[in-house]
Amino acid sequence: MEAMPYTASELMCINAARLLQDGDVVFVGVGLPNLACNLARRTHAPNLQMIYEAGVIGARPARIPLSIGDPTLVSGASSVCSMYDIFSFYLQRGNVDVGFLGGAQIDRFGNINATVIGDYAKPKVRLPGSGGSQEIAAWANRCYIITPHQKRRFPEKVDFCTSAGFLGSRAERDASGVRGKGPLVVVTNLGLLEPDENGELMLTALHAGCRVDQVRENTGWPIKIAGQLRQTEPLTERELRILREDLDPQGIYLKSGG
Amino acid sequence: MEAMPYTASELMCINAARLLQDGDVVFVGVGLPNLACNLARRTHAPNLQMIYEAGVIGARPARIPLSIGDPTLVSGASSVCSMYDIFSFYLQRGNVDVGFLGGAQIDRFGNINATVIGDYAKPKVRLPGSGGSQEIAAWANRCYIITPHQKRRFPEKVDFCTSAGFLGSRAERDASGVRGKGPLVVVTNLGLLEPDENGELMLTALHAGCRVDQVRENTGWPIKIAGQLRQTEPLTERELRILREDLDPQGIYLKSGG
Amino acid sequence: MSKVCSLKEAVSAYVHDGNLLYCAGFTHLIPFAAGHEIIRQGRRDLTLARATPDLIYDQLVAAGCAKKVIFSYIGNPGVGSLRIIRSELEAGRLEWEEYSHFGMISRLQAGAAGLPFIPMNQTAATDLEHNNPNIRRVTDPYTGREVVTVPPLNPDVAIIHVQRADANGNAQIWGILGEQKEVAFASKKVIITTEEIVDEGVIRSDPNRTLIPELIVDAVCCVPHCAHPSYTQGYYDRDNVFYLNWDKITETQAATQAWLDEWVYGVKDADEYWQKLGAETHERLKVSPAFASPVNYGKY
Amino acid sequence: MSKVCSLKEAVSAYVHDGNLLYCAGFTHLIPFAAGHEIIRQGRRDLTLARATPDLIYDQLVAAGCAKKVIFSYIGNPGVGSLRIIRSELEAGRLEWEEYSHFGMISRLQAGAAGLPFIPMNQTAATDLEHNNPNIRRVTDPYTGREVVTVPPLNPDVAIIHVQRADANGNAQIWGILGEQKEVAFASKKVIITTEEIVDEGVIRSDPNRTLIPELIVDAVCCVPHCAHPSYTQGYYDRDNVFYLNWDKITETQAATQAWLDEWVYGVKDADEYWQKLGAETHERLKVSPAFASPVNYGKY
Repeated sequence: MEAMPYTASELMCINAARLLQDGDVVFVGVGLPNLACNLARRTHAPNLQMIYEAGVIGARPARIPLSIGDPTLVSGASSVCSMYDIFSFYLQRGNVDVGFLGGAQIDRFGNINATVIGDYAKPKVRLPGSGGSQEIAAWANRCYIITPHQKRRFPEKVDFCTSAGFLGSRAERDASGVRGKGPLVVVTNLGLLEPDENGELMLTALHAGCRVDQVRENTGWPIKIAGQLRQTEPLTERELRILREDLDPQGIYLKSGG
Repeated sequence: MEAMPYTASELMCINAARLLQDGDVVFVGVGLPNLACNLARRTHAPNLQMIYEAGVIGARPARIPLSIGDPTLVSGASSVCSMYDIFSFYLQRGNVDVGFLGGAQIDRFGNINATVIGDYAKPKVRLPGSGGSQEIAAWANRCYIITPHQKRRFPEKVDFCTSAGFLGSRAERDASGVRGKGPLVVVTNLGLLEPDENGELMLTALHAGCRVDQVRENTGWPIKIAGQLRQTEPLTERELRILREDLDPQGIYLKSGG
Repeated sequence: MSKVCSLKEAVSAYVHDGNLLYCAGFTHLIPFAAGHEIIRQGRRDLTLARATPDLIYDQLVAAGCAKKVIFSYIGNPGVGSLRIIRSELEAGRLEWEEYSHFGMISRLQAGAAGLPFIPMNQTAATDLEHNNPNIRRVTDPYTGREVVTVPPLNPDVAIIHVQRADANGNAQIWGILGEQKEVAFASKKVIITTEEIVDEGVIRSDPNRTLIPELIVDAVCCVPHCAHPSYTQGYYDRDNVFYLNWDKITETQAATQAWLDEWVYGVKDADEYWQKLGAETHERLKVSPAFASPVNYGKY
Repeated sequence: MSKVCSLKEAVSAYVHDGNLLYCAGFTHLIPFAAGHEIIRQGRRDLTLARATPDLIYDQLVAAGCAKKVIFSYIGNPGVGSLRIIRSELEAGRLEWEEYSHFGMISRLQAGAAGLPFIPMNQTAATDLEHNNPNIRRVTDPYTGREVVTVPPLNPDVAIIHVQRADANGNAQIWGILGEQKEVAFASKKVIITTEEIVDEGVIRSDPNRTLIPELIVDAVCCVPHCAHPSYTQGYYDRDNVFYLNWDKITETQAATQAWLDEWVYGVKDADEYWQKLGAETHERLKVSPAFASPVNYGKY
């Protein structure tokens, strides 16, 4: 991807921003999701409501927060409440439209592992754990996942299911009775994956310059390719300018290749 | 009681105030309990903490509140919280030492009826209902009842158990597992009733000038008289002066005979 | 997105015949003007839920708007009984459903939290439980002991009065909080009445004070003195005289009807009602200021 | 009744070997100075509970104070992993008990409310539930569906940093509230550290701002800058540089030990630590003021 005039992080961030609708209530994490939300607010979704698991609602951060509890999230926010309230009155109650998720592993059915590589009781690699993601994955109306496309990140089945995608099939998630629709799009540096009618992640779009064989090579199961494979819209200068000049001028999150 | 230099309300109020200990956290109702608590604060219990079911903690009312949600309770209070918090974090959690209760009927075992006279489904007299008293009676460490001594108010058994005293016996309350010790004293205009070892209310003290036969006549069951029947301490001038001059100068609550 | 409209418009759009209505507030901030507007618009068959029905529901029942009350304490706070509701209940003309205060607000807490029930510790007083099939039990999976449960309460529409709100519906309350937050999150539609509509900069200068966020609010109505004869902390006092008077007014049906004719049907809106109260009452309910100590959030 | 004492005295009196400790705060108001004092006093076998262990518990584990952690997210917020805790877990030298954030704070909510459990809706992700016997289920008595439950968490001692408190322990917080209120009510002993001890008139001018009431507080310690490298809203900024540095420091045991020697064992108290940070850091963490809009409670 060296030839591209943008980084993988910029590519993913802009494609994630486009998934947001004006008026959406988004449960935001730091890093790329935060940038994506702020970008959407400054482009097509001026009425986006950003809420944070720390209990901040309607945040308008004046600087890029390094932590999910940065004081800039509070100054100028419309409301602050306790963590119990944010998880119960907002998320569990169904007041959150969109959740962003990430993890060390995403499997064929969109299940996420952010807990452990290897055996839970004797961890080979101990990851941070759920934080808020177990509930976000279940109860936000729509979930989006942002992750670099690498084979180790896309196993056939997660070592540990921290957050539910479609479990073993869409029918299985439906039967569980959780309120959210599950992971609707996985944004990677190669393209977009979306669940098919059975809940299995399928390649539905490629970014400009990316190829199906790259996706196949970097996915841990024989991935289905949509019959009508789309190409994502090219990044616009305006989107890139807002990201680079206004939102992350030091390139804290955008300089990385993802 | 016409000859006495004080009203029945003053008598009950001062005797109730004396039951409070310095540092007690009291769940206060309006009327006589409110006066009793403020009297105790100005005499032997300066560190009394008054909390109100409306969610007010550490109130220092500058005037006599007519309602349990009077704004004077808030101005100068140390904390205000929601009703859910006051009932769960304070009362259910065990942070309340004393609750004051009243009702249309108090029976042989200290059970209280504030709900209905007659059949619940077809009420003869519909009373206000529990409010906070069902939980106060169960979870405050100690409960005190203030009520005029009249036969219709002291039936053998309540028509409806709004708030638990000792149910059918002290053993029955213990078995129910509720945390509070139950009604420890009933203050009437004739004397004090306290539960015996079985939880049955027994006359343990008479006010000056009151007689056992008055108590018998005005109680709906053959009431036991304590072997060592005490006489309550005479009201002091200081107590009466604080009540009349500082706390209820208009005599809103004190003028009544109870 | 501004949600500002008149109270008349809000009631017309969001309060329908047969609705489960919750006018919030525990003694403080009771939205009387909204109750009067509902009476003027002639709503019928409402189910009126409130921990303490207070005079506002006594008036709605007197005007024939209600078929049922859900409550935990039916008294005229500090005075005695609510004569209208009490007599309708005793006459068997009004349905009811009853809880303790904690049961009632636990229903709201469950409704606000999206939970199918909330547990409460036992109180040993079981007569209400035996008379209300909504009060049930589950076994605690840790100790094996039983706890008492109530199901969520999710009103069709909540009306909540506040000190100040912005045009989008971010609403701030101080003083007694009662069950306002829980009611707002539990309800399907939320009407905010407010003493003042302020610039969003005022709200955003103190986000911890915002009890109700715009994202659950449907209408914002600027209604000064909405709470009379209840009160708004810092704005005007409680009209205890009226609470005492209501007890007398409701001694007869004729007097009650005359009061409704004069003070509800006979006025156009909350402004006219307040003006009609007159200068003496205005003066009596005035409050001198006492400001909160400053709080610095910092520019980050 | 004044509960003012030094942090040294409070830790000595209330934090004992083997205790279940909860240092509150979600990114905001983390009481680092209290953690350092616990290290200096050489406590052992502590169980450290926190939704996000953050650097404060990484430091306590590095100093050998802990035998177990209870958590819902073990990361260095915004940076990556907590190297010390992670390596101790991977080496099997540290016990642990794990929840989601909501599970963790629901345990505190149950502990604060005196309830034997709190229900949560299902999430369909059951691996944690299968690995933690504290996570159980009950059947909702209304719908017959199962909900997930957690038991109460009741720490032996909580340490909570606040912006201002009076000598009796009435404590006010603004900015991110995290789980401070729930931890305070859930715990057996509560130590308040505060940026300032103010006259009770300041607190009582704004009772809605008081998150923690004196009646559950055991000690009040005036500890300015207690939260560094975390922050106190309106008082000083978060030291992101230190959060990034910690990731490097903890790459080796030697560097970690050297840091503890210099910054914890090598200083007497929080004042000396803050002075040692130096003028440049003080300047970098300074915040210009932004005050909340005035609020009138009224003189009643």
